[in-house]
Amino acid sequence: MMWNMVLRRIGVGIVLLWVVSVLIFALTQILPGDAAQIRLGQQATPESLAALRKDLGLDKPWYIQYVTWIGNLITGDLGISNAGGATISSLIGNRIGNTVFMTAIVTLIAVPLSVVLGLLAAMYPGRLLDRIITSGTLGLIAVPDFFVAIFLILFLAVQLGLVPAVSYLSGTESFWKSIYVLALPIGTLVIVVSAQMIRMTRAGILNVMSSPYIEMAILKGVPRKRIILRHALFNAIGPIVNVIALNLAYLVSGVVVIETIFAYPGLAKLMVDGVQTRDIPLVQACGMIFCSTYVVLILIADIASIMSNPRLRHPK
Amino acid sequence: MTDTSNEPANVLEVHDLMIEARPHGAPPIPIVKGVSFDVKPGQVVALIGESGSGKTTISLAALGYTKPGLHFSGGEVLLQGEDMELVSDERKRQLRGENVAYLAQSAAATFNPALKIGEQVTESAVLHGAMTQEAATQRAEELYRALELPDPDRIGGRYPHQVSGGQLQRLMAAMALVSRPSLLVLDEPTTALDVTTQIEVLKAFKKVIQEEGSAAIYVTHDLAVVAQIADHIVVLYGGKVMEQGSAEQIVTNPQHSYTKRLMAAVRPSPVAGLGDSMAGDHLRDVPALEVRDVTAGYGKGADGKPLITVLRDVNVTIERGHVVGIIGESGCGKSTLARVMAGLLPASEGEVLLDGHALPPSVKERKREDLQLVQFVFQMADTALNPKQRIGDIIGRPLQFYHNVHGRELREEVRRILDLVELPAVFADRFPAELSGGQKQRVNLARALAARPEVLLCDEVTSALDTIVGANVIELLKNLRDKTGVSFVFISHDLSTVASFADEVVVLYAGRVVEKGPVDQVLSPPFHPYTRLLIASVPELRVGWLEETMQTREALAGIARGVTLTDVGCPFFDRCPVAIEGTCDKLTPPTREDQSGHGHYIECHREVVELGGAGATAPA
Amino acid sequence: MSEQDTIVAEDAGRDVYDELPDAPPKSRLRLSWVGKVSAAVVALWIFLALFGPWIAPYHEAFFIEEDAAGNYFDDPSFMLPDASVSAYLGTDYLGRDVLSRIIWGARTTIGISFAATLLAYFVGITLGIAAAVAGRLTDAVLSRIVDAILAFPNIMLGLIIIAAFGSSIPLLIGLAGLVYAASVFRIARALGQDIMVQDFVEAARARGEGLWWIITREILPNAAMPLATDFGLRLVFVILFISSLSFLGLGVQPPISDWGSMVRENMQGLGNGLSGGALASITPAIAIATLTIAINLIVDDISAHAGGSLAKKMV
Amino acid sequence: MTLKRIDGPRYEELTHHDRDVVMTALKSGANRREVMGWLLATGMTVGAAGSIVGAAGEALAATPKKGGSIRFAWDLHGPSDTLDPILFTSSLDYGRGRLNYNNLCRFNEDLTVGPELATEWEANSNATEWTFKLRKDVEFHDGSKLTADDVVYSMMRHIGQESPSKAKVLVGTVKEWVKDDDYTVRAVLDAPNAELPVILGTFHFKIVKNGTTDFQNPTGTGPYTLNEFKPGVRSVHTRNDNYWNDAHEGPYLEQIEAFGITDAVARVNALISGDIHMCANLDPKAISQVEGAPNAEVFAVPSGRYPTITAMMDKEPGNNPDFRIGIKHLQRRDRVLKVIQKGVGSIGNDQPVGPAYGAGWCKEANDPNTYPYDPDKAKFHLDKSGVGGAEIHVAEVFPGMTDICLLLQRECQKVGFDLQVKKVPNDGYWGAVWMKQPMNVSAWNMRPSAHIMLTLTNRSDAPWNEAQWKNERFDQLLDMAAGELDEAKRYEMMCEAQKLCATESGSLIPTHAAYLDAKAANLKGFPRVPIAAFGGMEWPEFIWLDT
Repeated sequence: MMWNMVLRRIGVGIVLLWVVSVLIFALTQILPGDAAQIRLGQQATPESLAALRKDLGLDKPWYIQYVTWIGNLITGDLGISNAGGATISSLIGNRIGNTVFMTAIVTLIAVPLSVVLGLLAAMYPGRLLDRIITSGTLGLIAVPDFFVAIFLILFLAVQLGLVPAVSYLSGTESFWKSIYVLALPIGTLVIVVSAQMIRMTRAGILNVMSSPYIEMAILKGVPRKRIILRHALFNAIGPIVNVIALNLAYLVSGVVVIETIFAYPGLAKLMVDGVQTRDIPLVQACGMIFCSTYVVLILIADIASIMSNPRLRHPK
Repeated sequence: MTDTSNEPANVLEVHDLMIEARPHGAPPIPIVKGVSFDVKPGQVVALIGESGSGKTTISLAALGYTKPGLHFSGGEVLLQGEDMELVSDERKRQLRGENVAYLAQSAAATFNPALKIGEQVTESAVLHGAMTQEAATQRAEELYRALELPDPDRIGGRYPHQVSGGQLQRLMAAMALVSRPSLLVLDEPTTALDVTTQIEVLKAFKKVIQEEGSAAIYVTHDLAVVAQIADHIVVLYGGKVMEQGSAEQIVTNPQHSYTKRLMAAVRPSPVAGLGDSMAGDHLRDVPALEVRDVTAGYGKGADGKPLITVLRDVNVTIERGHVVGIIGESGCGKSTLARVMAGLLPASEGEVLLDGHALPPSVKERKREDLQLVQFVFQMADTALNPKQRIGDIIGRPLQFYHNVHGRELREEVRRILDLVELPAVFADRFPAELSGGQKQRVNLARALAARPEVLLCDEVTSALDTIVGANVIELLKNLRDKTGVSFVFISHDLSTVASFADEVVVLYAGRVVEKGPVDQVLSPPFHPYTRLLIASVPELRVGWLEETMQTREALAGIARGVTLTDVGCPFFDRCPVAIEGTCDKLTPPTREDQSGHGHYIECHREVVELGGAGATAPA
Repeated sequence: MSEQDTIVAEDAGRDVYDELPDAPPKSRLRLSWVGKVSAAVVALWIFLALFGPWIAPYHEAFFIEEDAAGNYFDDPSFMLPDASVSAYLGTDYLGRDVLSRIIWGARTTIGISFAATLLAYFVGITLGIAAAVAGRLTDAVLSRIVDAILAFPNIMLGLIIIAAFGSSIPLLIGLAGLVYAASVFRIARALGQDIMVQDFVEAARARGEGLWWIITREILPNAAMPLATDFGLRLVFVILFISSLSFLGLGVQPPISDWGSMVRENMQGLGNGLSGGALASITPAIAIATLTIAINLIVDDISAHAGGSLAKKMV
Repeated sequence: MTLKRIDGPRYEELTHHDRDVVMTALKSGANRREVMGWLLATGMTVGAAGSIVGAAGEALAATPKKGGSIRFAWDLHGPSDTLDPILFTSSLDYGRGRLNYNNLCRFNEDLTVGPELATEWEANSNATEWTFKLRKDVEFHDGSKLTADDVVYSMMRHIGQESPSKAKVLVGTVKEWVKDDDYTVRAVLDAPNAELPVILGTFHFKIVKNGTTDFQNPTGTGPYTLNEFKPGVRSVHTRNDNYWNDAHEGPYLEQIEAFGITDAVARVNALISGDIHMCANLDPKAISQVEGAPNAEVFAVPSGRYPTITAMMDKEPGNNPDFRIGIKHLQRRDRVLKVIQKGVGSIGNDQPVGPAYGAGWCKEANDPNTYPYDPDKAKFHLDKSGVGGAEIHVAEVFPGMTDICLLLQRECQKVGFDLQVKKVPNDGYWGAVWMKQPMNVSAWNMRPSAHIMLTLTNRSDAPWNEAQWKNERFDQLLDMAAGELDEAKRYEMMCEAQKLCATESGSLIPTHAAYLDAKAANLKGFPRVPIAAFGGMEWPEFIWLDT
């Protein structure tokens, strides 16, 4: 039963990826102007445009372009950038490590932090600690992330000079030095994603907390800590894992603003640049990476919550 | 009224307890208004009353606990001399589970689905340092044995969803007893169970309580159950004690008029001749509704058959103006049968005939006139009434829909119908949430009646109601039958109710009809072994019934195992005391008619004589 | 059996003991003081959104150029608050009155996000309920499309669509509406599925009611409250989404003011310090924060009634 | 001495040439008082002159030192970053090109060209053939010697139908490049072009190694060798110790890292917090922040660069003379300069040539009274024009471009004229909007001469005649000036042309801007060539870090 469900989810995930590929391709087709136009800019002449278009294969019909693209994609060939002539894999290769590193560090900090704070808040609902945590996270959710980022830069980097204002890594830094250099974007992202995860953890736990078995645990004289950690958390794992997955997907694809402000060369900014230069192969590749990340993460979250459900793990 | 006896030896003393609800920003509402009673060591005190009487609230006070939104506002609750309202959190936690333990109504909801049973059972004892994990596990296994749970060595390693409801209820008893509390609080622990299961659980509880020597508070609205288990009874109404005394005295000689009324509402045991049966009367050429060879279930298999079959080869005939009772335990398919009749669940085989013509299986394909003639009354009025619609609209809709009644005429008609179900006309402007359970059930009925049906399908309409309220609804149904002449399909798990209302009875077991016939015939020999078990399991309102019944072989047979629908053989085979090995498990039993000529059929391999009948005819 | 005496209470006679109500009547929704303050804040912003243009000292596009005496300012940008020219919060990077732009911006910010959220609700609920009541194929197709939209990073979708059609207020509304319709779809579908199996819907089906009646009369009224609680949160997300677009220069058209754009365009003021125009960036950020926090607090306040109170009983 | 006055003159804001004059005077032993005297004679205040002499003295005391590494941050970067000179798009590409390669000729601060890889050049009599003598003993970073083959290869990449060169137009008349011997190359032209060396000094005409096709890791002759290049991420350049230029000690720095910080606020903050040393394209709003920081300073080079709003004269409403006059009268040029450009730059008069062109600039053509701010006149003309309203399509092609339009919109509103401002994304702007929408915006960098500037943007047949202004007399004047050798007469002609442009064209040019950048205070030695940011990107071999 459980494995059936898992396999079904994976099947749905694959269908979803196909739908996504169609959507991405369709969206990139509606972009006005083409790479040739953008690349030549103010200096474009009709001849140079035509030459460049032919060069980039932009003169072929859309369905040929789709089939070619999806075929290449399946064989792992991401194509050549329309804008600079570099291979997409090299462009992405330059950045994917950065994105993965940042995502990993932020996750390692934010997830335990959020779960612990969320649990603490749920453990003492309505008390001072809970109020501080809930109002604090609320305040942070409510402010645009770029404001948080600039504020941190001004305060910690410009005023106090504690950490660098740009996240410039040469690639030769030691691990701890890298963390130091990336302190501000890591901090900003931890703040942004934790706020959400804390609230969702708390809400998830409190949701479970209205169950009769929690009341039973209270009546059995089970202490607060154990009620939360043993009785409630186990049953709230599904929604918590889900929100973690969503936030991870956001860290991979949605941090354009942060990458822009800290000049951190990650995938999200690459995608934005791709759109602005009408570098269709690049946009498509980034889109597929982002969407697959989402699909895979949600899949993992789904499977995790299936696994955490004893009803499915141990059928009658 | 105060309890003057105040020996320190009491396990629990409740003095002038007051509890109130404090809604957000509104004046407090008193819920418990000065209640006093004592529980002596080894004594079982029953708190009895209808919903809203405050009985659960009072029982929880023994643990120093109030439901969210409720607060102690006066009096004291002394558990072995310690005031549960005043002790520190630390001490309260210590006392809960160790000195006082709680058993809730629904074990299925109170067991944490994510944790193994063993952990939950031993948790309290181990946490409080009363015993080591090993000792607690061992103690739990002893209790499993004492509670006659199957596979006691390994049941602790299972998850709650892997065991049956009756077993869970007993496991919860083990959970409460594991650290040998001096007081047990049992909150309607058998209400959600089938009668055959209930008797098992009651038996187990009683035995264990006696063996352990602990005192108990037993909360219920069912006097018959109370009579079996309680030493002392406290009758509650509206948060006050109406009467308290020994079980014997309250049952045999109630003093307070409320207690008397409560006693009067208790349904007598199901025996022949209770109802005003109309067998044979009203017979016309064509039955109002007929179910022929219906097989139905859920999910869609590859061959067009359902994945899970719930009903198999069911035949039921509802004559005009008759009340047909359908009885069986939960999961036997009785609600499914009603849904097939209504077209909510299309039968995969067989057909449903209305006035002699076959109806399309699905509600979507049925004509509006056909739908109008067969109305469904759902079990839970709470969920069957749209909480966002006014009563007037709920009742008025069928009138609009089927009969195109509008405006003033509609309002008049709604009033008439409200009157028919004995509700004041002002209710038309209220929302369901503003009504009590019984009132909602009346509205539920009124909606069905508004369609002016020929057949009313009533699915467990009294099961969720308290004794008095349920009795009133049955009275109402009888009136309606007499006034309107509609036919009823009355589905219930409660044989007493059926006995007092139905003309004919159909006994379902595991999706098959095992016995059917006029009510008096079904309730008198010959019996299908299952019917016999059912009848024997209904608690009687007298002290000592439980002990007597447990001696009989019917009850011994009743140990609830999983009810499974088998393709071949008799489904009751594994519980049947008269089963024939090699026959009953292999062959589908024949239908036998007893010689009374009233149309009393029994499906069994045993001859009618063997089942207590005077003689038998071969199946047709 | 029992040695206790029988105790009988005063008996008021048989007829008095009517059926008791099931539970104490539910109290009407009441807000805590935090909720009340929040409601007041939201009300204030809505009031400003509706009547701001008649209240604000200046038009949102007005450049303050002269002092009270009529002399030209050398450089009116990033001025400190100056009551003599009715610039109570100072001026922005171009010398426009910050307070007036915040008041006018309330209209744009709240208007766009409100319209977008409404749109998201309309589309999301329609399709979500349709998926819940319709057959498995419709449900599967709709769900996959919605999943695909959800899989798409919001910003990327915004970037491409705005690049394709140019930024305008209707487009922003449509875009945010589309993005959040996907999430509303999931909620509405789940709610719809829950309600579909309720007995009262079953009753309506048994009666032979059509789909339209079942959706509009049975399902929607019961889904309204949970959807309404979600509405507030969704509104907050839309506001933040639009301000992210503003950050990337894809927000509303100048000189229309919206809070996100104001934070962004005056951000240099932050670097210049409080005396150099930080207010011009901080105040719209505060405006966003007050609105979104207030909405969240109201939602919290409402849902505090719904659950979690058991947690307070832990000892 | 011809000391140019600039608003609030400071030593740093003097042109390189003028600084040299002051510097040379001090070096040659003139005392402070004497130099002060000369400065005061130019009309400068005592305070200003004092500060200049003081700063010059300090500058003199510091001599370039070797060592240190810097980071420079551009505003735009992305996956289209390239090291292929013919595809250079952004100033970041230009900068990287200057680090890695050399040109045949290089710009001086006065926009004349001097020798670089070519030591000398000459044209035939009618300028249809140019011969360049190449510097000997120049080595590429990979150790190979520079020869004529490399130059011919590099130059031929700009020629032909198929060439994707972005500077193709500039050398459209060059038919071919011929190798005469190993150190002599010859350009053969279809038509005369007297300014070919100037063109060859611009950004795209870098010399690459013969046969290079992969520009991921190209070799060059430039002052810094390429270590690492990731488009849209960064590049790292280390000092070329084998650099051919013996005229100075440079290059001085160990290593230069180049990358982009798109966000203007973040870029300034990075400079102030010391994470970067060069911050390109300083937002004028940030001037006060940079000035307040002890470790950073503004680096502004006055130039002829300008933003423009164009009403296309072949379309409604630009074809209506009253509309053009009306809208010109609504320009608050002083406010644009003061509020948007924070005073860095000079007031423009709707024609492309500004004071930075020096002798090429016609003062009379810049008479602020041509179309002064005058709402009444504006209203009169706008009413008379019968034009009901107009719409400007604006992209942020120049810092503050949108704001300039907003100021204009506000003035229009005052006289009751409905001017809509429609902001469109930068990407796609040049292809879809510019020279297509009736009113649009653009921005121009400074060109080597007033003549080139005017020819490029206003000649009737110029492909980039954005206003579609067609005036025979103007074209005639340009042609005449090109052949005129008499300075005075030539000035007369150019002046008339500029006046015509100012009064009749559909372009609104409120100001001429400076190249405004910021840098670490201890980073010194920048030349000030006003054709691009950071002194025309001529800095790589000159700058040094004062420790």
